Amino acid sequence: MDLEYTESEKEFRAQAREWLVANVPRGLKSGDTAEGFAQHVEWEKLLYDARWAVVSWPERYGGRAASLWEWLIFEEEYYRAGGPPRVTQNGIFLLAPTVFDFGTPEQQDAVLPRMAAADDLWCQGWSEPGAGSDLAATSSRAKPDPTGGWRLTGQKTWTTRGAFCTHMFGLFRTDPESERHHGLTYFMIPLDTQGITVRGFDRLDGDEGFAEVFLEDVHVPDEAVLGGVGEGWRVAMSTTGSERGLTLRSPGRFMSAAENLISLAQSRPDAATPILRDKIASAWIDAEAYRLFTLSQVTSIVAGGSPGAQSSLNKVFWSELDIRLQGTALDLLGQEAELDGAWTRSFMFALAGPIYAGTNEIQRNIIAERLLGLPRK
Amino acid sequence: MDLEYTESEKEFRAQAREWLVANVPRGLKSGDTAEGFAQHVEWEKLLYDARWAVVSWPERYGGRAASLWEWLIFEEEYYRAGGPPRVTQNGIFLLAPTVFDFGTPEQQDAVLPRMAAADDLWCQGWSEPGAGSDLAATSSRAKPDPTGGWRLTGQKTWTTRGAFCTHMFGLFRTDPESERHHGLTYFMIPLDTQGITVRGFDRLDGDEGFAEVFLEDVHVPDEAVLGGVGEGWRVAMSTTGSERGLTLRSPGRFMSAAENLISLAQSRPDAATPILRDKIASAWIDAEAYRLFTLSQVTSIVAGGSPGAQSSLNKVFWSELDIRLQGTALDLLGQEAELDGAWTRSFMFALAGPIYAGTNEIQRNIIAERLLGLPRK
Amino acid sequence: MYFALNDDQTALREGVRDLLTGECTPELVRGAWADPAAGAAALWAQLTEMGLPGAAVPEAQGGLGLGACDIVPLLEEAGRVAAPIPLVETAFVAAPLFAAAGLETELDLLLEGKLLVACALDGSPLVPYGQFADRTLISSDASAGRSIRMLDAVTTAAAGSAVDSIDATRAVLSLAGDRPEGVRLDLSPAQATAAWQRGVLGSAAELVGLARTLLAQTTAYVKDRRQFGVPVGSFQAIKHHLADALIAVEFAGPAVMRAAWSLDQGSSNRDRDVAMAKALASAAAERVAAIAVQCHGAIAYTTEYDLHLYAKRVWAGSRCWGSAEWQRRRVAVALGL
Amino acid sequence: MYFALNDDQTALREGVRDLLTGECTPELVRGAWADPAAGAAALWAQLTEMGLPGAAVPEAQGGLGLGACDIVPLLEEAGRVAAPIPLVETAFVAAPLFAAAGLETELDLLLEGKLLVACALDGSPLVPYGQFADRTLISSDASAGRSIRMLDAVTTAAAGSAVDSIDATRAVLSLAGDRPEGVRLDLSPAQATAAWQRGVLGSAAELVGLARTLLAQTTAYVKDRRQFGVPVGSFQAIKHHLADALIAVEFAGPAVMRAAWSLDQGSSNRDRDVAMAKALASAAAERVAAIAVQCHGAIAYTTEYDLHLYAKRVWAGSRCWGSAEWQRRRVAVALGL
Repeated sequence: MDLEYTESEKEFRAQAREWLVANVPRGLKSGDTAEGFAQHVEWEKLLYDARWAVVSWPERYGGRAASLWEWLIFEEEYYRAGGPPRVTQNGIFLLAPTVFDFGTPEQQDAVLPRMAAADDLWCQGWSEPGAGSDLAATSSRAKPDPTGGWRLTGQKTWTTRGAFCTHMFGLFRTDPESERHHGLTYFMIPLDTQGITVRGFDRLDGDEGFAEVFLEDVHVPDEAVLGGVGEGWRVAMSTTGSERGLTLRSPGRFMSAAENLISLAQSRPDAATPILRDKIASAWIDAEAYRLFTLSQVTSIVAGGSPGAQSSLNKVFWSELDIRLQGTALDLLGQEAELDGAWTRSFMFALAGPIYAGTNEIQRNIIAERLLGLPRK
Repeated sequence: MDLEYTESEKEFRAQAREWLVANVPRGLKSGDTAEGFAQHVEWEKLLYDARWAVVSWPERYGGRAASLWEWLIFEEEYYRAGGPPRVTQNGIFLLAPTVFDFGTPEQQDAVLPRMAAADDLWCQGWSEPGAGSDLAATSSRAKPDPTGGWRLTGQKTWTTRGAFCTHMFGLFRTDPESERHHGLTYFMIPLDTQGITVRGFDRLDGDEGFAEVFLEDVHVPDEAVLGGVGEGWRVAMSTTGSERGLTLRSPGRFMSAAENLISLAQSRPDAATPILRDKIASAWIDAEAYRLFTLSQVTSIVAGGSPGAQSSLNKVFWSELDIRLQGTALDLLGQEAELDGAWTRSFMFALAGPIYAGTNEIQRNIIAERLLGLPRK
Repeated sequence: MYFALNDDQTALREGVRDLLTGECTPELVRGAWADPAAGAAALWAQLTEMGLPGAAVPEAQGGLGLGACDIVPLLEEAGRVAAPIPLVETAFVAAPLFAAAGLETELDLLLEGKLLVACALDGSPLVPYGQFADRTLISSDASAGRSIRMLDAVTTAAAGSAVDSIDATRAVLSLAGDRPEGVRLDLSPAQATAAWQRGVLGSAAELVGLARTLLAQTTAYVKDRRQFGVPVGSFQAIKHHLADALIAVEFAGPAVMRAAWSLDQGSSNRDRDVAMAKALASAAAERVAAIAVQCHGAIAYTTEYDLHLYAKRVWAGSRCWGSAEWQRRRVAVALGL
Repeated sequence: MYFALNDDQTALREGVRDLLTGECTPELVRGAWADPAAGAAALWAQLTEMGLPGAAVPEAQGGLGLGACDIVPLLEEAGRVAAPIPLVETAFVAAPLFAAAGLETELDLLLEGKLLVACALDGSPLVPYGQFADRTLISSDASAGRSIRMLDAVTTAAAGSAVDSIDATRAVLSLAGDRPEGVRLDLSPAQATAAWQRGVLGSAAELVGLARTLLAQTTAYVKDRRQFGVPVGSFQAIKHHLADALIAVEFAGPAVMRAAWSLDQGSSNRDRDVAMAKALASAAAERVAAIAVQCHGAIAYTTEYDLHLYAKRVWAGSRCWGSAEWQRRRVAVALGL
């Protein structure tokens, strides 16, 4: 047991903190609106220029080759400084790990630096009408073009920030005879390719953050395939592993939210009843427990382990902790909770946590079947 | 809307209260021990002699032909006066409704008066080793005796108070070729019949309240069959309907428990933190909500309706309310909760609520499928 | 003992339900998001034809003379369709208050359907519907029977500023800083308290109606929607979510009706019963809204789908007129805790 | 940063686990129900051979000189087998206290495995294991560093009466009325507080161990048990219950280990960290016990089946050393709430 960071990690923290405190922008509009997205991209470029955009990546792609510990430290400092949600996250946290694992050196060189620099902005094309958490129900299809490359046709939906992004990754059925998770292939697609129509639509929290993406006989080159034809399911599972695991929700975010909740209570002593103080303490305890669980997980990963199905524990825990935490904030706000403010938006967004990246119902199945060994049927 | 009882109902309440306050015994041992059971039978006989044992039954069987409203009133008064749990309840509340519905006049005359008088003491033979809530998995069997009547062989278990009772009712497979809920027949069996062995065993709360009942080529006459050969499933479902419905858990029990919880809190002001006071208020509110729900249900039954699958709402609600209520009492008791006292025993017993009479998982399936119409598969 | 609506009550409820189902469609509610005043006016005109403004006003003063047991089912119907209108405030809180206080001008206008009323009864600076209401009732401690004051629209507008609710139909005004005095209503403490109780109860009824709609929409959705080759509603986890939702609604509903009875009877427990009703209704509506979102999945998140119209009304309204926790504290006090 | 046991700690833990798995069987625990003193003595003799009585005593004073990070995993192992013995009280609370207070006679006896210690540290009249303990530590406010007193067995027996715990192995004594003075230990407030913190933390570790066993037994049961023609564990509702149980345990475990680290480091947050550990451990154990009973069904209710040995230890112990709510309140205060 050693729960102290090294001197060099402390130095890394100090550097990150200093830069973030000086540079984190205030009052950006939501990154899920057109205007806010542009503001966020500007911020992401600033991050990149200072080499804070992708700290864990190799230096040649714009990173600092930071360790997992340093990445956790950076995330803590990022949220502590009030850094806004990353509009590049679907690329950096979902696509990039897959490109690192499955991409050719040429693909890595082509995709990663532009992603880090926020030159290419990636959205995910997982869901289709009629297939939400059921990725294997993909019906969008791709067929080989006789002159080379592929022809893609189909429809993706619930694509977060799809109306503002420049590129999309997603699964297409390359074997028309196949069913379920067989015969799928993972594609990376520039959204300005001929035949693609993107239609943004409004989200519950008022932002136009969703899009439908229609593909009609869209031509992409062979290099658009990531990880081999027909290998899409395996490749995608690797990405959803990232999505559910450590990378999407670092503990820093919830620790920061819990601290903000404590501040909110301190600013409203009359509203902070003993019952709410108990809930706030619970929220803080849970955020801290999530951090500690993550530290033990990272210890194991650094020693060569793999989180595997354990990441389902993370997903369920942080997503439900987030709802409790944000809901407690609304209770503190009382009638003011109905105003369209940061806490209420966060609450509504938190309700999506148990839905996206594999519903918590599916995660609990995974926990029971893969971690506890209960029978599938 | 009229939430007042009539003058005659009020008079009924006053009579019941007067008699109960004067006669309810104090300090009986648990009815699930041999010694306590004998004490309880004595009390049940006293109740019967005063015609309070089966108030809703016809007068010729020892009742008062009380209306459903009067029955609710009696139950409220019974628990308010601190009346002990009824060791006759499996007979009176589970078997009797079935005998009223399916019994021949001769069966009714033979069974009901002796049950009401606590001369015959009935236990239920539902569960078998390997079949708990899955009644259709019954493997105990009955075959016709060439000389008339039936020969029963098999094993029943989890039979509450089986070691102290005189009679048992349960399902047996009369068609050896049948599966699941086909080919079952409902039998009523004196436990002193040759070939029956009863073995009591201890229960979690320390009482020896369970029994296994072994049947080895036990002969019973044709009159032991209730509701027709091969009709057992339909007949049993009628009984489990009673078990889950209004009859097993009248609101009076929970209202009384909630009042006792309030008294406990008042007697321990230091322990009654704001959080516990909130939980106590919740418990009282839920008990009251259960009473009100029941009143609207009885209104509908009196008007000719049938609770049907609605009784699953009752079962889930009262059983989980009971756990919250008893658990809050333990929180009030603090470290003293570990003592083997009334509240702690009630808590442990309450944990059985979501298990017996059809687990709450099954009840929630029923609610979803029959009340909301969700697809079975 | 008869715990059900009588024939007249049932007929009235069905009449209002038919009207609202036909008129207060999701499209009308969406229209009210764009123009709350116009949406409310259109619907109010329809309800005025049925006499709803005067529902709680004595017949001698031109109303229908109905009691809480008659009106509460109608408010539940209004909740069911997320009626974008201060119906509780105008018809259930203000109308009998105007009658009691002898405010004839206001009463006449109200009965003619020409007056909508907003309330800031519980000391909050926020006034739902304040942006377009013709009168605003204001009190700092109505539950304890303190005085109630009334502002006209001009004074309210001058003293307040529009703020964004997550439910745009609520057209919330914020009365920051010093509040104008307004006109003090000539009421006994009991009348003021009763007005507060009607507001709490009406709000509870609307929340139960909203919860029923959220549950019905979700039930329909999970029967239809297929994932992994089967209807989503065939998964046990989804079944159990919806069973919990139904339980929450079914055990809140009777408590709301009982509180109506207690008000009509002037029961000594009416304050406790109203508090219990709101505590259960708020908790049930919040629970059902969360379950509805979860069972829908991503589609719950788009404003093109109707669900958010009802869910946001719950999130906006569940803490008004006393949150579940606040109301349970009232019950606890009534129980001697 | 390295959040895992080192090789020595792992080896020690495995040694203790092997011993306890072999020795502290359900049969031994059942035996302790019948004769708690004999059960405890039998097990204590085994653990003494491994040097456990002196685990937390400095090497200079004849102990193993281990820290909380070394010992807490062993206490979790003791919880896992429901060891019917005041191990936390004797080895983790009292032993280092005797060493610090210079109670050489008691320390020597304890190190030889001849002294078992009970605690009534949190002001309750109840003394678990008080019926057979050789010494009883007593304090009214140890968490705040108040004085700790010690009673010998004769004085304790004279002042107390045996009461029935739902877990008979705990042999609870009740000190009703005036308590004997006993011997006041010569301790600094910090030493007294540290003793309390070790008790809380040790209790949390045992609860996590109990929860792991309850979960493991239930998982095994639902894989095997068939209902409706399939294993019970294939039903989604059961899967989700057990997933929730695993989550509760997995997120409590690291918090307990971190509190051990905070004690060893003398962190300024150690009181908060210990409180958080116990809050999570109590809540997790209570949750898992309830889920275990529910997933077992009726068989959970018979004392012929082993489950109750572990579930009752949870119900008996989860509120000792501060309930989850009480500990959360300490955390809240530490957070400035």
